[in-house]
Amino acid sequence: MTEQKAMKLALDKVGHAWLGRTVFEDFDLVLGEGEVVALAGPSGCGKTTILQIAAGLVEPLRGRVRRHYRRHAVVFQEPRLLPWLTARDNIAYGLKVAGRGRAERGAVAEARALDVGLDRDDLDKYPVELSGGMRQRAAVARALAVEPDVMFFDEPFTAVDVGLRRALQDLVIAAARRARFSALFVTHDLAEAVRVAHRLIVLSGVDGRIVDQRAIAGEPGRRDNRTVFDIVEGWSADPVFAELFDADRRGRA
Amino acid sequence: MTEQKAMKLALDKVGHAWLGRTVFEDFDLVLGEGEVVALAGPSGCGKTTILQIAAGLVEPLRGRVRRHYRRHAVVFQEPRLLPWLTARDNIAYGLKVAGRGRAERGAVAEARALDVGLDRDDLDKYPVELSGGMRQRAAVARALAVEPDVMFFDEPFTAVDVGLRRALQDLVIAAARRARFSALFVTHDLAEAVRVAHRLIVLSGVDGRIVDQRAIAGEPGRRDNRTVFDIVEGWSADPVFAELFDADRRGRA
Amino acid sequence: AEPLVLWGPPAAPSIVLAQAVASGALKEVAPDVTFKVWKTPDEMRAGISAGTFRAVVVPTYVASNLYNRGLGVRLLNVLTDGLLFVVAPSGTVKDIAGLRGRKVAVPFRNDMPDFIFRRMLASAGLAASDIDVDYSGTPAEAVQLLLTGRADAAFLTEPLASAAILRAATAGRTLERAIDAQEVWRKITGRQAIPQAGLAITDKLAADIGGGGIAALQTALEGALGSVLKDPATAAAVAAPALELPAPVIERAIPFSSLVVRRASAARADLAALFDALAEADPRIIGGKQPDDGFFAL
Amino acid sequence: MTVSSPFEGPRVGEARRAMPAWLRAGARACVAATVWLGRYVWAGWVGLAGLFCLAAGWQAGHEFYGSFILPAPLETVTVLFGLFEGPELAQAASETAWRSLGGFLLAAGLGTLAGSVAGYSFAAMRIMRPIVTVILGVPPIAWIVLALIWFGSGGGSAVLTVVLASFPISFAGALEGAATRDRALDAMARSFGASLPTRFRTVTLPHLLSYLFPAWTTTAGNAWKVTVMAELLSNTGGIGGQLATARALFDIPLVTAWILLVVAFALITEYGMLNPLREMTERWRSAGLPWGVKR
Amino acid sequence: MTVSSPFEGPRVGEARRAMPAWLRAGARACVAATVWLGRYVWAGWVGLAGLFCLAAGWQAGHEFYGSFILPAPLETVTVLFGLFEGPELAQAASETAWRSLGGFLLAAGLGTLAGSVAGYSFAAMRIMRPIVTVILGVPPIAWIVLALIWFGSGGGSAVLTVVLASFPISFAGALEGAATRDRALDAMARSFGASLPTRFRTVTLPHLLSYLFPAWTTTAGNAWKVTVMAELLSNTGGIGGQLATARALFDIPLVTAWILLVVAFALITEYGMLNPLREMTERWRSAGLPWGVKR
Ligand SMILES: Nc1ncnc2c1ncn2[C@@H]1O[C@H](COP(=O)(O)OP(=O)(O)OP(=O)(O)O)[C@@H](O)[C@H]1O
Ligand SMILES: Nc1ncnc2c1ncn2[C@@H]1O[C@H](COP(=O)(O)OP(=O)(O)OP(=O)(O)O)[C@@H](O)[C@H]1O
Ligand SMILES: [Mg+2]
Ligand SMILES: [Mg+2]
Repeated sequence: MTEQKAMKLALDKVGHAWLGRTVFEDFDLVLGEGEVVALAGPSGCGKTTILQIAAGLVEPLRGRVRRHYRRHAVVFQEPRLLPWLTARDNIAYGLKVAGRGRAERGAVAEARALDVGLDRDDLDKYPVELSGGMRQRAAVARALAVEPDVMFFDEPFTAVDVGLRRALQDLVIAAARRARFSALFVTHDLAEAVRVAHRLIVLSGVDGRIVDQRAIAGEPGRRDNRTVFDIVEGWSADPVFAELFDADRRGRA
Repeated sequence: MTEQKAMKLALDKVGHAWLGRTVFEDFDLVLGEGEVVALAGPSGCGKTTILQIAAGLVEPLRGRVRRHYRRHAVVFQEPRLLPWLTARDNIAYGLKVAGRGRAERGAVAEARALDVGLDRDDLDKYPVELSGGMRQRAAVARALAVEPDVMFFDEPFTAVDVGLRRALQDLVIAAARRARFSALFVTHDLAEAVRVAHRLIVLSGVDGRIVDQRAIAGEPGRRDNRTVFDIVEGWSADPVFAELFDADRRGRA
Repeated sequence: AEPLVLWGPPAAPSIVLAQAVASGALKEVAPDVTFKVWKTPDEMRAGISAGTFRAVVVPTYVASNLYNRGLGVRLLNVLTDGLLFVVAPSGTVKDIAGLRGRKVAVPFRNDMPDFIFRRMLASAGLAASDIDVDYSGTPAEAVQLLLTGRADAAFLTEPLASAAILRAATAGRTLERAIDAQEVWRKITGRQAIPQAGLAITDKLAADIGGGGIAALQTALEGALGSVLKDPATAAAVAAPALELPAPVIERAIPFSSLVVRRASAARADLAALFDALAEADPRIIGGKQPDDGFFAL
Repeated sequence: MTVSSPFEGPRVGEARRAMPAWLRAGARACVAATVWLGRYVWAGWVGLAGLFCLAAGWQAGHEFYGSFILPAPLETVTVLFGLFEGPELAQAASETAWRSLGGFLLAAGLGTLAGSVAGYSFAAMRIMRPIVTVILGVPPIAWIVLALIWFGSGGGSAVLTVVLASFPISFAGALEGAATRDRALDAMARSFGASLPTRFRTVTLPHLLSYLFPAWTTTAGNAWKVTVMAELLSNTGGIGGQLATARALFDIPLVTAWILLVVAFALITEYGMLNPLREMTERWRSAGLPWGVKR
Repeated sequence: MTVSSPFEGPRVGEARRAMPAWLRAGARACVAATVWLGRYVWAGWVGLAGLFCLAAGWQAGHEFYGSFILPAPLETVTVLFGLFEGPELAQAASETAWRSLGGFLLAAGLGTLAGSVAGYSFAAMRIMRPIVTVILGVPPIAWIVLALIWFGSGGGSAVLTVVLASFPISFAGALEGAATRDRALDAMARSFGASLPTRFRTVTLPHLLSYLFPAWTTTAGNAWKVTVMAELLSNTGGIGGQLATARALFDIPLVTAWILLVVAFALITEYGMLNPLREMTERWRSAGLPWGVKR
């Protein structure tokens, strides 16, 4: 499902260091059309940095990023809502930047808000008045609203409950299939990765190298709970994932 | 395990409304010594509000809160680190407020930082320089550092990877057993609730009522992965949890 | 008796006071007499209200104004018969009519010099629109404009006029006192003098030193005037530190300052003429009406 | 934002349904404006209490020092009302008003602009800050002659004085505000492809406003005072000129009346113009507070 | 924070081991201070460039208007150096310095205090804001006579002028800063049982500083100017008195030299005192920027 599709985004030998401390080096990634790639790895290994480089928000120190798409959207690890706009206006922010009309913005924002489980009442609230999960959902809705070709998700569903989480995962899968958007999906939850992604990349927390890269059997959204659990449980024995499953074996600097 | 122990915290018929919109009413909770109570419920149902009322940060509109302990600590849903302090000073913040000496603060902060998997290098970083998971861990370390009698956790481990999450859950269980602290543990992850808690309270997203309240078989930390999964899978058929597992069945205002 | 401070503005009449203090002739009035300079009307107002200014050189119309307001201030004497001049580059202006079409800096809007200036214009048949009067700024700015040729003339008091002329000389330009306002005044009103400033005393001082003290003060000042006029150079040297002006400027200013020490009652007719002229422009400047007999302390 | 007004019973609702949409919207806006105005004026009472405290102190000072130093408030107000009958007031006030308005707009505009640029660019900041310090530190007598040469005895020199005195305040505020903008939100906006102007407008500006408002309010209050003082010192008419005349006449109640007028103008500028603007743009800040945003 | 200095080879490290601990710490602090100073002065070059642009403009103005309106920079500096030989400079400068320092400290202190209180309490804000507007809006001539009566011809009236002119700036800044504090962080501190003063110190103050610094720098720059102008107007000595004398003599280069001195003082106050303080307390802001915090 990967290589035969048109390439949307490619990272070539990308490396980055924060204030002289190298996070990762020689990172390669190709994102095909309609492909969802999950990026997993222990906390602090550089997932967010890679995602921000891919989205053009951070200049990589080494390497090159190639993009073949019109529009992307990012769901950040924190909601990053504008505190002076209501939830509605926050969701419509991307559309406003794109210069869409007022009426259209309102309609689209409302539709996306319903998709992520916010009700109309909540749309008039300011971010401080929203619960943690509502903020995260508003951020997801804001990204979906612009109908991007490539989506970058940075642990988007951490603050929502199981049921909603599944619903949102299904939403992403459906949207990806319908709008044929590609996505880079950072998550530390392997079950989530297995549920939504075509392919999984696992980073090491020690040196930021790619520990493993594997296609996930089956189609996103077609795997049931038991399957997902079995895949993840199966992996937990795999030495490749040792670092991810066992905090004590992790190298400490 | 609940009623025979000394009462640490009790909420009596507590109710709250934000700007006239009722979130929940008649909420009762008793937290015994050394007891960990998990609070689950769909996003936006009022978990954070209850936790803040219990911690004395929000005045409840109705009802009464009784506290029988010296010190508590809160892990908020967002890290809430002070941006002008390094991770070390942030972790030591509670100790500084308590008036501890400089040397002691440094030593304790470092020990707690190691517990939550931060290395010495990270301690000199400012919050903006930390990854999302690191920030959350620093917030957990800050709360643990003051050695409280009661802990309030608001979805504390959402941003960390599976391995670290288990390690942190074990840390909380061990600390609770060792220091005999009680905890109110808000989470939307039932597996996490099953792993760390003695008792689970499930709130409804429709009217904020307690849908169900049940003791969890076995001892926290003694349940293995398979058991946990089976318990959770078993629950998913239970109508009580329907709201939590199925976003579509949720009442929308 | 208490020590006495004589207050005066940094202007020509104060020279006589400084000389009197330095000569020691005021021993009979008070044991310890000093001279100090006031620079702003606010200082003077505060001093008189607070009772720290008991003998102060002020413009005569100010004394009348304060007297009419019931502040217990009376005029002892007149110290100058006028020290106003139109200063212009040499040979450019001969008389008032010569100001037609020129730009004149008058840094005292709605104050006595301004009223006298307007009166002079009117007497020469000039309307306000015939010349370009620039009221902006303080005397310092007026001189700066004059010296750099941005104004054709300036209406100044001594010793400012002398200072400006001296300053121009060092810059290689020659200014002169083109019009003597006193002379013009004589022609217009027939009065001999513009009794511009005098020494005012408070009732409290008058009560303290008594009639004898007042007379002694007047006598001492008359004596000092004699030595000032006789030897301007020495007087200038004496007054220079207190006035914070260079001695040569003061020396040059003395002959043009019409210094006198006339009892107030002796100058009553001149004062009345001046007050009338001012009141015609704005009666409030003298406090609404001609001061009555009580105004004249001596 | 919907307005829930206390006058809005179910009957009114029905009656409304019969109105055309624009009328309904208009009525709604009217009610909203009335409610807002009522609340604003109501809040003003507390402020008036503070002002009356000041007036009491003034009266006490008058009783101690007498009319020649400090005329009584009542006397002053009487004189002021007397002024309203003559033509000088309207003329002097409008002259001064234009000057201080011009000075304020120039100072606030230039200061905000230059400060924002400096807040975005470190190089600009390093070059501009010392220059602004110099502008701030030079006493007016240094350039008043130049101003008189350039502008003659028109209002130009007063306007220049206001600009030079007030510009640095807005500059410093805007600089600090732009420099402390939230870079995480900026990155978010960038991820949606927002251009620099858009980002400035939507991300930096709302944050900047909290730095600009204190700067603007001080600038506005200052502008009146500085204009009047500049007029007074450079003899260029306006209220300052009237003050100079009144001072030359030692008519202290008149002096005080003019000053009272200046203070009244300063209060009107702040509470009639700047404060409503601030209330409008900073409403979101009261979200999350116990009493919340009045919708 | 550890200091990594370029002079720190392994040999030095060994030599150090022999030193007593306090000496080692001292040496380390010395190196750190030198490095910091070097960097600070280096950054100053850019600022100097800006100042020299101003000086060039000044020279151009001189060439156009001549010495009597605007003396040349060089001439002015020569006169200024001449002044350093006489006794007036030291005396006048120290007089003015004490007044403006006193005025600045009072204004900044009172303003910050009152502003913070108003920022915490809505009632206090509603009462105090109009009063501060009035204080800001009253021209100095209104109370200069009172000040002269209270303080005589000492520096008191100049200090009062500075306080009344500058206090509202700090007040407005502190008010806005305290009102916009992060309430989420405040709740965090409360959850650890932090008292109000502790919360103010650790949560509000670091945020407040970004509002106070622009206010303080404008206040400081202003203080010198206002002191000098007040001295000039109330005839109370200091640099203002010297200026008045120089003006009476039409010694324009001398006037300009004194003004240059005032400006130099303003620059020194800002870059010698306030800026280092700001750099120290606001270092954390450069964390997360591409060049990061210099540790
Ligand atoms: N400060 C506030 N002002 C107004 N409404 C608020 C405020 N805080 C919370 N609410 C509202 O109260 C409800 C409950 O919020 P709460 O934060 O308690 O939810 P939660 O259960 O913690 O959800 P989540 O799992 O998403 O964090 C939400 O509808 C929210 O919009
Ligand atoms: N702006 C920054 N300045 C300095 N160091 C940074 C910065 N951002 C990230 N880092 C460092 O880079 C490393 C990787 O951070 P990153 O945010 O990419 O981790 P992550 O994989 O997203 O972790 P998490 O799962 O916890 O979010 C961390 O050690 C972090 O401290
Ligand atoms: Mg991350
Ligand atoms: Mg919550």
